[in-house]
Amino acid sequence: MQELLFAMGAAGAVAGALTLILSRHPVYSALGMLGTLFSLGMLYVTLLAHFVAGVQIVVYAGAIMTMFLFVIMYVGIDETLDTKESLRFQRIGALAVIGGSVGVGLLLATSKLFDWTPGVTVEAPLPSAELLGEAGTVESIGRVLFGTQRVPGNLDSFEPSGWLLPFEVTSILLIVAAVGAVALAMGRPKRRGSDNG
Amino acid sequence: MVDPSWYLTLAALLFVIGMAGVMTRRNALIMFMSIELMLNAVNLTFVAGGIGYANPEGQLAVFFVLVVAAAEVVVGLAIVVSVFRRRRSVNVDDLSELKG
Amino acid sequence: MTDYVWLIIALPLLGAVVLHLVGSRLKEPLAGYIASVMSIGAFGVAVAAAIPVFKGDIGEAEIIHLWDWMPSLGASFTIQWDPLSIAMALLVTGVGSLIHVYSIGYMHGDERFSRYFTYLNFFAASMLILVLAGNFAMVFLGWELVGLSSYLLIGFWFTHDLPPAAAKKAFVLNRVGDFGFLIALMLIFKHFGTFDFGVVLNNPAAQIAGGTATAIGLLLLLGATGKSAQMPLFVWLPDAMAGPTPASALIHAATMVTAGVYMVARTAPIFDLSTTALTTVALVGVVTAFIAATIAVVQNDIKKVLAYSTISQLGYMFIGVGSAAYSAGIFHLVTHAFFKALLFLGAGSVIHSMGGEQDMRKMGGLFKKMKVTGWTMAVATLAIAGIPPLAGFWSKDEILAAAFARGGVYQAIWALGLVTALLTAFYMTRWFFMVFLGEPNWDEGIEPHESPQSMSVPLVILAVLAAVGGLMNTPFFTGFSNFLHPVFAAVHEQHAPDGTLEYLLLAISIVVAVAGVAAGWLFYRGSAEARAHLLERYALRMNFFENGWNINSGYERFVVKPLGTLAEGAAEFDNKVIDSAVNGVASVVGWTGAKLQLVQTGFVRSYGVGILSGTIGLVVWILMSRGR
Amino acid sequence: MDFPILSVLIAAPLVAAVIVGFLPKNRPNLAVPVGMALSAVPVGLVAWLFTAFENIGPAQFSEGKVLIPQLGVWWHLAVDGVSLPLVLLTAVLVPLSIGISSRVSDNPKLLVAMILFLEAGMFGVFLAFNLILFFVFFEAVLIPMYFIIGIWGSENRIYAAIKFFLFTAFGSAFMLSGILYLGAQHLATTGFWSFEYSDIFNSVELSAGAEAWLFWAFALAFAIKVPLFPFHTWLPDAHVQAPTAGSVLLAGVMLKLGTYGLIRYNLVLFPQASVDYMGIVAVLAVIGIVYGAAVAIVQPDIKKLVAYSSVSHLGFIVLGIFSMTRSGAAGAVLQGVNHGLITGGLFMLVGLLYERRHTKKIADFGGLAKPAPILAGVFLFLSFASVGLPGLAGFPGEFLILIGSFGTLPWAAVIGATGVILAAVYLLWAYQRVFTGEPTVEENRAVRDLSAGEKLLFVPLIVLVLVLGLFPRILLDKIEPSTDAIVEYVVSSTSGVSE
Repeated sequence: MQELLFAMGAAGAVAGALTLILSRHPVYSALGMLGTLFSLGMLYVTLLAHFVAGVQIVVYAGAIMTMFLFVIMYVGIDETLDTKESLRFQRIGALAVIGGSVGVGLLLATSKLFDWTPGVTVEAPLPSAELLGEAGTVESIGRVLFGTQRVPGNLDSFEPSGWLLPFEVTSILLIVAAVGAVALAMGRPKRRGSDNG
Repeated sequence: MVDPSWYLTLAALLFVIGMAGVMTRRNALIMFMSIELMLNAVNLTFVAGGIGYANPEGQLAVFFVLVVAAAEVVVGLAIVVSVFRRRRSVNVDDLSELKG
Repeated sequence: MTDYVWLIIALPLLGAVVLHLVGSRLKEPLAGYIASVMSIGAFGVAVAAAIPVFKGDIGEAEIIHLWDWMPSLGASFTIQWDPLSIAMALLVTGVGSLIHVYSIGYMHGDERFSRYFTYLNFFAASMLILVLAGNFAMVFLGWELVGLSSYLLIGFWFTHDLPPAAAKKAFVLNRVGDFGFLIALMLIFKHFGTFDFGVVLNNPAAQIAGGTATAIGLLLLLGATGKSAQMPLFVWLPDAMAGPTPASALIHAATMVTAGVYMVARTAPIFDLSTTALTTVALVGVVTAFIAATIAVVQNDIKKVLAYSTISQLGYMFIGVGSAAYSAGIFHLVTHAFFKALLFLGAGSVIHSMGGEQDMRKMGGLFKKMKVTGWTMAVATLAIAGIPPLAGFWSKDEILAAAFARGGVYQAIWALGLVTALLTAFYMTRWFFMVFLGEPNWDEGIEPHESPQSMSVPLVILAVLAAVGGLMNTPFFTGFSNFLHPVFAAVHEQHAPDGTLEYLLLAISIVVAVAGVAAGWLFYRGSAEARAHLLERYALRMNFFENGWNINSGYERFVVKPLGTLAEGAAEFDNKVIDSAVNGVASVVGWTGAKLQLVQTGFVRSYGVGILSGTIGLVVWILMSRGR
Repeated sequence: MDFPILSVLIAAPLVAAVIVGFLPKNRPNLAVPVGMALSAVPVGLVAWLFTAFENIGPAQFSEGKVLIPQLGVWWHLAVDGVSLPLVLLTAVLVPLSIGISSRVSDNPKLLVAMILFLEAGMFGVFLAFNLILFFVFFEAVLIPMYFIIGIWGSENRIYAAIKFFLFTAFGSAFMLSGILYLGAQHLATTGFWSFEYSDIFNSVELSAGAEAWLFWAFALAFAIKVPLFPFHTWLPDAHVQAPTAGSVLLAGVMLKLGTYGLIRYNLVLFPQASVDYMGIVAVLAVIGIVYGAAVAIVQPDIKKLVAYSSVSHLGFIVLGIFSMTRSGAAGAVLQGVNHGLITGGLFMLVGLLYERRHTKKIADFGGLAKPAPILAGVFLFLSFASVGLPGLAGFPGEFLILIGSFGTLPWAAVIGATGVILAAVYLLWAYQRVFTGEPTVEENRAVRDLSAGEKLLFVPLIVLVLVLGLFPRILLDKIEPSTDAIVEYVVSSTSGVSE
């Protein structure tokens, strides 16, 4: 069952990704991307990361992709670019990079140069589904993120986790990004003499 | 239960596809989406790794990546929009003023 | 007791400063009066301070310390008041005062009248610093300052082309000499650790060997040849005649040019240690004396003849000090100052009355128009020619006698000196004849007249001195030598021979002088045509002499031109090689940058390839290092 | 704590620069007089410092505050006999160079502020007793000078400014690596970082090889600054292009940064290497003397001529430093001051000539002594001072150097002495061509003589040149204890100097 779900998700994700990079029309690309995101959400479910899966669907597939589509529509859906590569060596370089990374991956997969599992041996039994299920819940993530109250209701027993501050700081990043986006995209009055295209 | 290494392999594959997209596509929006794809691939490794090590902090990392991705998309798309306003184009090859 | 002698320097210096600051606002003669008063005042102070020494109240040299200059070198402003400096100070202030007074008349009407007296006073002060100095550093100070004042006075009429060039030439050639002086100073400091006369000149044999003494002596001689216009650096002096004539009289005849002689005499204890250096001094002297005399014979410029004659006479002084007859050399220095200053002032008087004309061929017959000048010049001519009992005879004879007595190579020097004496008598007679006797050859509109009293009075005074000045040191009365004796007590001084030989040499000198005068008289009494005919026959050889043995053009060809080429080459080298190397480095960097900037294509996707391949490279590198 | 006179000395010009910067925009003529008035403050401070200075060897008025304790970087200022004369020179030249800029029409406010900023930097270089602090000041002076040349220079100013900047910065890079190495060595021997001059002097032990490369690293930086042959080609370009004030300060003070560094750092920190290589440096110095003079002779441009004469004179100073003799070192410091005054004055005159005739070609001039006798007189006076006429300032230093170097490097002294002849040739020849004769060109006939204000600028120079010529003791008494101590230390702690 799990294997089947994984196979379906994986196939969907790869297909969407390929659509993304191969289709000439950006809307198809966006749809391909959307497919990949949904597939990934499904894979997260198979990994028992339910909350992440939910966030993936809502934020990525819902918010971010909507924005992409917005912009695609704004700049014009008929905007198709010539597929003929204009930069010399660009394709060769890309191929080399891709080939190189695939090669490195294969090398790593086949050789024992590098031990991937420090701390947990490969032979060790995987954690039980219950434990894992526990790990994927909102509550457990909330614990990791914000800390725990040893005695419920007693604030003195609260033990903050190290993640709290960084997580809150990300809000600043988001605000800055929002302000920046507004500043950038807001139609500026054209300054005389400064517009050189 | 599927072995996490399968997930990792899938993530690597998606990452490479994203790389290919960044390197070969000229449409700024598609490049952006390719980058999102790469970020998602990384997210997958985090989650799969977290499961592999039985550590919920792997999932936690996803949220950070998510925030960064959101910020990046917001600013990046704003840039694309303002560039498009000026040049009527989202072809990144047209934007080579920073040539040495 | 005599610690007020600093006034001797201070008075003319004060005059120079005052005139420099307010001179342009003074009415014409006033500046001259101020300058003259300062000079005469200095003379008065010198006389007052000299009296105790004359009386013999002061035996030792007096050292008056004023202030420290560079204490670590033993260089200070120190005055040494001993017979030698007294003689020089009296000479400089005395003759100087006469020339100051004379100049009031001569420079009448010049628009930079006061500036001239500024320079003249400044020169007097500089020269006094030189002769009164108590250490080598201060001598060098005076040595250079007289060079400066000489520069200023030669180039006084700066709007003409010739004087500035001559001034520069004089200064530069003097500098060549100073180069030697400077190195001598370095050697002195290295071996003595100080510049103080009291240390260096007090038994130098204890500090330096003969070789060092020779080196110091020869280097000092190089300095002296520059300042005293000796071979091979004498070429500046004839050019220096471009300056005002009284300045020539003071600087380029009576005082500054004798500084080299004074220098050798002052450093006698060092020369005493080296026969080589001493003999070289004498040889330089005699060669210069002879060459300059041959040139003087054919000059037609009234001042040029005197200039070459000065060089020649300075040569005599070098023979004197080079023969270790120091007091004889100084004696000739003094008498020469009298008659040569007189000659120059007389020449100035003539030029003044001829409206600036200097070519002797356009003179003649002036005796009738200018009685005072004529008579005084007659005295001066006979004095320099060596006719007894005038001043020049006694001093020149003493030098030649001392050289003869020294024997060896010095007897050859004596012989050549004698020939030079003959030439001297000849060319001075020629000079006198061409200017004062014979037919007038004046240009149209020139009305020769006697000069004003301010000019003629100094002439008369100098004429008296030129006539009787020699009597202070004769074979029969050696007053001057005795006076100087304390200075040269410690060195082996050469004296003229005694007895029969002395009288024989005296007789030879008289015969030579008379013969020279007679030859000149015979030759220039005759008709101009006959002379012209004779001159034509030897025109080629005459040219050689007239051009001063082509020494000037030799310098031009073998020194100035090559140096100029070298300098041009250096400039070219600087531009083409060094600067190009610098710019080359810069352009290599620039080229590299230009090549490297191609990597910056401006295409985001290319950067993407770069970033990603770099990432892969990093991953591989990490794995490799992990795997090891 | 005592009054921090040295910090105040550095701060005063900075404050002055700010004040000048806030002057009203519509009154540009105010900048120069205000700048001059404000630059009188450092003059007063230095005068007080000069009188309070004791004639002893070690540094005085030491004041310190730690800036970066972990790295041993201190704000440490002090003054000794080597730096005091140069501080004095700086304080004197700055008001003059501001005054000479009164005809600058293009943003004089900024120029004056730059000059004051430069002054603070130069004070800092001379007073710093911490290697990092020294380096910071050493580099900081480049910035205002770069702008002074680059903004107010003549046609080719950008080229000259960049050449000047890159050339000097190139040398400094080597010095910086040397400084860092010294700090690290201090860490290695004592266990903590320090760039304090005294710490490095006392506790860093260097191997012979390290000492050699450190010597050259520092020497290269200073040799470029001096400039020593063959690193001198930035100088003529910079001088010719720089405005008058720039030339005055460049020749007057900035070149002395190099010679100062050679004494303070190369000699003291690397004595053995200094002795080992004194011959090589002396050869370069002597080449510089003769070569600079020879090139100066044939320059058609009067400003370039004076610039090359600096190369020649600075050769003397370096020769004096590397003679390893007391008189050589004392003479070198003294000559630094004298050259600054004299050449600064000459550059001021050349600037005035350029203002009047808008040319620097010697051939365009001629006969100027007639319309402008005072200008000619001052030029001649300074020329003779530059030639080294005894009684004027140029002589005592040169004389001490020659006498000193003859003790250890007789050949160098003898060849160097020919520079004395050549100096007379180039300066007097230039004087002859520019000032004497009958003015032939109409413009030359109309050249204005010095105005009252301009005369005033030269009065302090002339007085100082005379005073230092006749009473060099005023400075020598302060210089000699310090230089004697340095030379004695070098000679006693090494082998190979034979006097």
